[in-house]
Amino acid sequence: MSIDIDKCTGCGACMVACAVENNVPPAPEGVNERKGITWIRVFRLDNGAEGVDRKWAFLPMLCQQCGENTPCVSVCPQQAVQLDPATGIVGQMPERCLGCRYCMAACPYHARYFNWWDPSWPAGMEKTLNPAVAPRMRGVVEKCNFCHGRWHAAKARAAAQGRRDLDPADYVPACVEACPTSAIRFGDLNDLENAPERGSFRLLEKLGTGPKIYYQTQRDWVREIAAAPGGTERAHG
Amino acid sequence: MLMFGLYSAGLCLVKGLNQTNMDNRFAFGLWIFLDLTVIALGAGAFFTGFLLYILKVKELGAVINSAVVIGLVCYSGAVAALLVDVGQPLRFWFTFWYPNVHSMLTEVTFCITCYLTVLLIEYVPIVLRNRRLRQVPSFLIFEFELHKLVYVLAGVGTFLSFFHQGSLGGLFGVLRGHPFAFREGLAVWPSTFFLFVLSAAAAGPSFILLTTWLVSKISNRQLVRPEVLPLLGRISGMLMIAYVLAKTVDTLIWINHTSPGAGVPAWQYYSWKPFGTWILFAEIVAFGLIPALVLLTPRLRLRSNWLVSAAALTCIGIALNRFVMTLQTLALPTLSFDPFLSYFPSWQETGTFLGVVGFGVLVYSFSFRYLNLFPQERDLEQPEAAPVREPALAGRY
Amino acid sequence: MFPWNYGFHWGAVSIVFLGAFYCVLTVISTTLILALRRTYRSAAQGRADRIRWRSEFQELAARDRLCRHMLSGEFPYRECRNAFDCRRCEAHARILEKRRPAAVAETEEEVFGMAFPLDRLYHRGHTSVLPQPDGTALVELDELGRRLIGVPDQIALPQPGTRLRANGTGWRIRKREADIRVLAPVDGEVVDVSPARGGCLLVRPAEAAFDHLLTKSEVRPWLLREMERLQLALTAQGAPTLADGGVPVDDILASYPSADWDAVCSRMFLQP
Amino acid sequence: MKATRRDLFKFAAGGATGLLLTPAPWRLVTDAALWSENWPGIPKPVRGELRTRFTHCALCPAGCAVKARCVGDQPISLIGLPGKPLCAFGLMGHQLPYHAGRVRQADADAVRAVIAKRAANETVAVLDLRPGRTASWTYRRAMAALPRGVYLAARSSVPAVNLDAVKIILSLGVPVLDGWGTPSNVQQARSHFRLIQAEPAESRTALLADQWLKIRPGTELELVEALATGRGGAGTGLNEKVIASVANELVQAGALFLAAEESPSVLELNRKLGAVGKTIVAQREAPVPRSWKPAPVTPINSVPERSIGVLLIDESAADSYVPWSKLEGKLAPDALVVTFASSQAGYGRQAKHLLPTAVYPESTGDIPPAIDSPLATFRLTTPLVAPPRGVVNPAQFIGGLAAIDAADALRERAGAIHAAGRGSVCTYADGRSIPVEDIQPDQFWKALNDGACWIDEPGGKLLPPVLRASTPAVVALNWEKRAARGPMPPLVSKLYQESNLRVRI
Amino acid sequence: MSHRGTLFFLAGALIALGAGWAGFPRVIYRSRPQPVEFSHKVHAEKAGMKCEDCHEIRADGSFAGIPRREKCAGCHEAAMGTTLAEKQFIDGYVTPQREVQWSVYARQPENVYFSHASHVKLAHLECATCHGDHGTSDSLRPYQEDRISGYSRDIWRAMKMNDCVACHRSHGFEKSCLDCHK
Repeated sequence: MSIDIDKCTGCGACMVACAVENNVPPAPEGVNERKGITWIRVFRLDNGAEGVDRKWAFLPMLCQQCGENTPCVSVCPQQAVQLDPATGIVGQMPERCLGCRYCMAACPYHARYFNWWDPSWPAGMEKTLNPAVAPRMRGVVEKCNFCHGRWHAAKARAAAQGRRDLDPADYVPACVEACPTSAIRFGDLNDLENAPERGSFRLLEKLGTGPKIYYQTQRDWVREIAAAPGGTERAHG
Repeated sequence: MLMFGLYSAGLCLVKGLNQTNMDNRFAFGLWIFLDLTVIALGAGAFFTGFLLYILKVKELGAVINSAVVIGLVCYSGAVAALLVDVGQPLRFWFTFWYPNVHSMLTEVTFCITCYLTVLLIEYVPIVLRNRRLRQVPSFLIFEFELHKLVYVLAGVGTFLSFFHQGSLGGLFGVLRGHPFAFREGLAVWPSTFFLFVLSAAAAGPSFILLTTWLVSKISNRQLVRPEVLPLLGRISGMLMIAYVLAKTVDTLIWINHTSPGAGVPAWQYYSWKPFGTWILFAEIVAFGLIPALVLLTPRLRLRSNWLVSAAALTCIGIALNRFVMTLQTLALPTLSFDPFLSYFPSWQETGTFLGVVGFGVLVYSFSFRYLNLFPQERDLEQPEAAPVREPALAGRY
Repeated sequence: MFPWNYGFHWGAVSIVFLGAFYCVLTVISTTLILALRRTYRSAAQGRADRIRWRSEFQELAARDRLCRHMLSGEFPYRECRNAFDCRRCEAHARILEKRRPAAVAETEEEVFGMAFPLDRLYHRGHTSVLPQPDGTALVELDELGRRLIGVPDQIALPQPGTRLRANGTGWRIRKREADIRVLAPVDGEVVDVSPARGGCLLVRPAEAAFDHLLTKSEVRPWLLREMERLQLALTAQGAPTLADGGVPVDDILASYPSADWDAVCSRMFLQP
Repeated sequence: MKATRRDLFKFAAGGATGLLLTPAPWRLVTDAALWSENWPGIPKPVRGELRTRFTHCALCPAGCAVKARCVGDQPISLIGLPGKPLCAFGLMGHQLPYHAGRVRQADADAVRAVIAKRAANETVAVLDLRPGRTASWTYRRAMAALPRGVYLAARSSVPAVNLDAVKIILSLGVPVLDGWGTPSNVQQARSHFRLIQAEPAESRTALLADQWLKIRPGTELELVEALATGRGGAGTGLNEKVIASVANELVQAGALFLAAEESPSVLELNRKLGAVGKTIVAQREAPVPRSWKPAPVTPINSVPERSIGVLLIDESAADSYVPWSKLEGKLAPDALVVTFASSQAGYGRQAKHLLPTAVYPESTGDIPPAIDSPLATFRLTTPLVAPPRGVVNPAQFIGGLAAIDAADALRERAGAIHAAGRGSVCTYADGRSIPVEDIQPDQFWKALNDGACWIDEPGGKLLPPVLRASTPAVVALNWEKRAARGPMPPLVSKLYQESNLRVRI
Repeated sequence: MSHRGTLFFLAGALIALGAGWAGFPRVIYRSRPQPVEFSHKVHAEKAGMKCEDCHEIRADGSFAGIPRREKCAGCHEAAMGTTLAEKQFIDGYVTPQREVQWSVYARQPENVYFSHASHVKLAHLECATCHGDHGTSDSLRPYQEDRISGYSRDIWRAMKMNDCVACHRSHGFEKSCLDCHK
């Protein structure tokens, strides 16, 4: 997946589409951004300037599906997290999760979220849940899995037509589909045409976690901030 | 206190962890920090056992019972807190059934569970020594026989403790995502593994020293021979100095090599108030070197107030280290644009912890009341009465 | 955890890890089982009494474990290593050889106005043994013991025919909250019993070796010692020191209603 | 033989051992864990056949095409068409009916009776918050039929903006990038127009704009004057150079110029810059049946004070609001205010009666052409979910007051469009576009209902709008405005509560 | 004495065993009969239908599961046979247009994803491989539900996770949890 920060207007469509697709419940009373569940979250960067020179950029942040010594996989005490060798997706098994939150401590991107509350929907709204994704229970960790429900559906559709393998068109995550500016693009990194174009960078590359999300920007200040390591910038997101 | 603790714990279990002030960034909060500390302090049990039964340091026989009880208290408390801390306590057995052997946490879980069992077994003879229970012959014999085998348990305990104390350190050493905590090390174990073992071993005796001193102050009885406490102090001191040295070396390596390697210059961590470099200083010098030196200076060691305060400093130092490892690690931002967060435990968290402490105190004081924690105590009652002289004319009438 | 569990991989790490885990488990469980088996065995062999005495002897305060020969001044300081069973103590044997027979055979020792006739032997648990001409021996509380207890509330005497073991339980006496096990001074078989004078037994000793009991000249120093201990025990109870001159009245207990008698008696009858 | 305590122990021990050899304890442990999987209260999503249905989003005048993924008849997610994405709200639209604050019950008949009684000899006014719909026509017809009926539109007729022609936009606080117009169009056009945002506050449009003129609050018009005349403008807090350069730019590129509120001077400047007729063009409406006799659109200002006896407010689809203060003066002392809304959020606070209406996607209706479509369009929003019992259809209710049956109004109008024979209908299911004359009226009607849009043919030159003394207000519903009004889909919490992407209202 | 001990021990053990093996299942499982007396056998043999005639796989690859009323009504608008069961079915459901509340033996937990399409169309598995002789059974046995976990007791023979895994392993299809979990 690659994300063009310059195209992102921070409209939040991806966050909403994600929540709708993956049956993430709306916030209970008293939730703040520190306890909320947003598999994809748009962070706001600004160039720190004051007045009319002030500029914003928006950086959608989701699970980076780290490919090399994935932090969360090795720490989970009960194999609730694993890196799918076939798809390269880091999978989280809520029904196996103990809720020790060690993986959250391990994740440098804070892309994992804990169900602090019992999941609850306003009366009647549970009718709108997506049957392709199981709602999580309280006390477990969850995270983006590139809309695995859609992956399943695509597989099933292909199978119904007797195909084993998928076309790129068969399967895109909800956020990609929803992005109005098509800032988020999605494809198999192994295909040549999806090779990350030059000038694109990954977050916290130096940690050696091999994230699979590539970011692009033409603006230097954005690149400086986004590529920089921890805590060099004042925060806005 | 216990009631309040139970109530808060109940809240957390029934309503879920939203009762706490932990959040997605502060996945670990007060509980984990205190678990780490408590377990480090409880290390006295294994280390004293090790010295007494394996290295045959007889003098420690005076405190071993107390040490075991402390260990038991600390560990059971820690486990209790953990059960509240996890989101799905009903699934605790998953860790055993489907262990991920690469995770430090698995190691911790396994070891702590085993070690708790060991402690319980070690606790049994102490209980059975109670005069009433001893009237039952089978208990008596069992205690006797078990006590003959206790060195085996001590050995196992040492083994287990070594590993779980270490793994507790490893927990944070392996966090590649947090350059602040990440360390390289030997084989699968990051350096924090060994640091934790050392520090725990160092803190344990100090804590026993403290408790013994405290108990004898409270009950104002003399519980152990005067030379025992300084001995503990000395042991603690030696380990402490070793720890401080190791820690210093490790820190230097980390500042100059590991952390930059992860793309973060080390000064950055300390640019966030209130966690300035003072915390590093405090950890290594104020609460590390100084008490160590005090404990190693015979003259000071023999003065009880120096001894005790040094021991206290040591314990605080270890606590501080655990604090840095858990909370500061999580507080520091990793992404450039995420904020430095601070966290303050909610009353439910505090309550639960207080409950655990209350439970600990309760168990300990019961043991102290009904069991013979300090075998030397009997010998140490000084006869105030002058030796009886036979009256000259005794028996004339 | 087991190879057949889902998600188990035969990796080196898992083998080492789980291997270690199972070793630990086995060690712990074997230890337990061992302890239990031994317990069962010893219980079957009825070694309870001996074990009890052993462990209790260890529990005694150091100064209650002093060797008789220290009392009688042969050693400056010496703790008994044989649980007051001098029969297999070579030091004792040696000393006996050295010791010249007592010059004058007093017939009666009187300490603090308590009569300790020397025709009999004394056990440190405050029992006396009077060998009878017919080879049996009369076992009863000594004067101090009697005065300590005074009039017992209740006495549990063994059935005739019971085998006694030296330092094992002779008989039990209840007095107020105190439940006293009077230690048997000798090995042997109970022939006859009577509740008189705090209980006394007629015992046919296993062998006529009474070396382990105190005799003649040892009695006085021992008693002085005992008085000291009594004093100590009482002061530990916050009771005033013994009545003037320290002459113990009959039924000492009655004169110290406040004292925790259980503690005192257990102290004096060597049961920590 | 009597059992001693010892025996009991043995018995218990035996029991324990035996129990361990049965499935019972293990089953229980496992079940406990499984139970935590479907904890009570965790809903089970309904399974069923997946279907795709099309409709139009009625949440704002953009009226984007919506592709709904449904399980059985229940929509589980909404998405735009390829290249025509939805905004965050559109994506959540299917959750609106479940908003907690929704009003569901009211005694419509009683209200009807009361109104009918007063309508005989008092002025009845309808305030339409989204003019240009078929429903609006119904209101006008009804008002025409009533003895003293007045039709008030929340805004005077909107011109269309021809975004393709736009080279530069100077916006006076209009959230151009934040909810204005049709998202997809704006996004496409964004590549070829330059945006200058004149706004006192740090809005996201301001911060995403190419240039931001941070003017003092309330000095928009002064800025306009300055730009028009080239003099003054000191009050805006900008220095002359900036103003001059901007004015210069505007003159260079014959530009579209937007204003936040109606004002003659803005219109004047637009005229001067040649925007009118080129980028600001007349809004065209789809044909209506000749038989419809509408009442005129009365500007609110021209309504005499304290004259309205019965005020009916259609809030069921609200674009632009009229400040209550403005309305209050027009009401007679004992005026009866009835609002048709789904929640108390809007005029419900002031109204005497609130008649619950269906909300998107339960409602049926059409959506007036978007501000950025110079061509006339006709698009239906058809219910994806059946509306709950007890909701009132404002058009039919108000029509009913004047004995006008508005139930088939949409169909009649579709007929009229078909009769006119212009334009083509493009169906979303297959993405085909067929000229109207090639299909039968009922096919046309069916197509419209199954998700299709009628677009007038781009015939002729774009006419300059017939404008009164002012450039009309720009219809812009940015997030904050919207949140301040009607109910929001619950999941909005993701945007402002569980992250700080948006400021909380 | 020790004999007595053992005696008691054994007694305890036996009772516990009895309770655990015989009593416990009765307690833990709630059993309820299916709403309609249905015979796969009859449909398969008399009517000569195949599984997929009723349980079809939709175009999008999803599985229709147990047919809904109108599908049954397609044949059973009026009684075809003389059986009481059919009559009850028609009177009770077809005529009043009520849906039948079947309890599905094979209903997997919510977090399980299973695609009939890929197993049937790609892997060419027989229905019987997983569903056993359900397709030829003459009557529907009562549905047993676990009181605590709320799951069906016997998801036939080969539909526990371990069974799936075993098969997947043997065919080298075992990649990650997410393959079968959602």
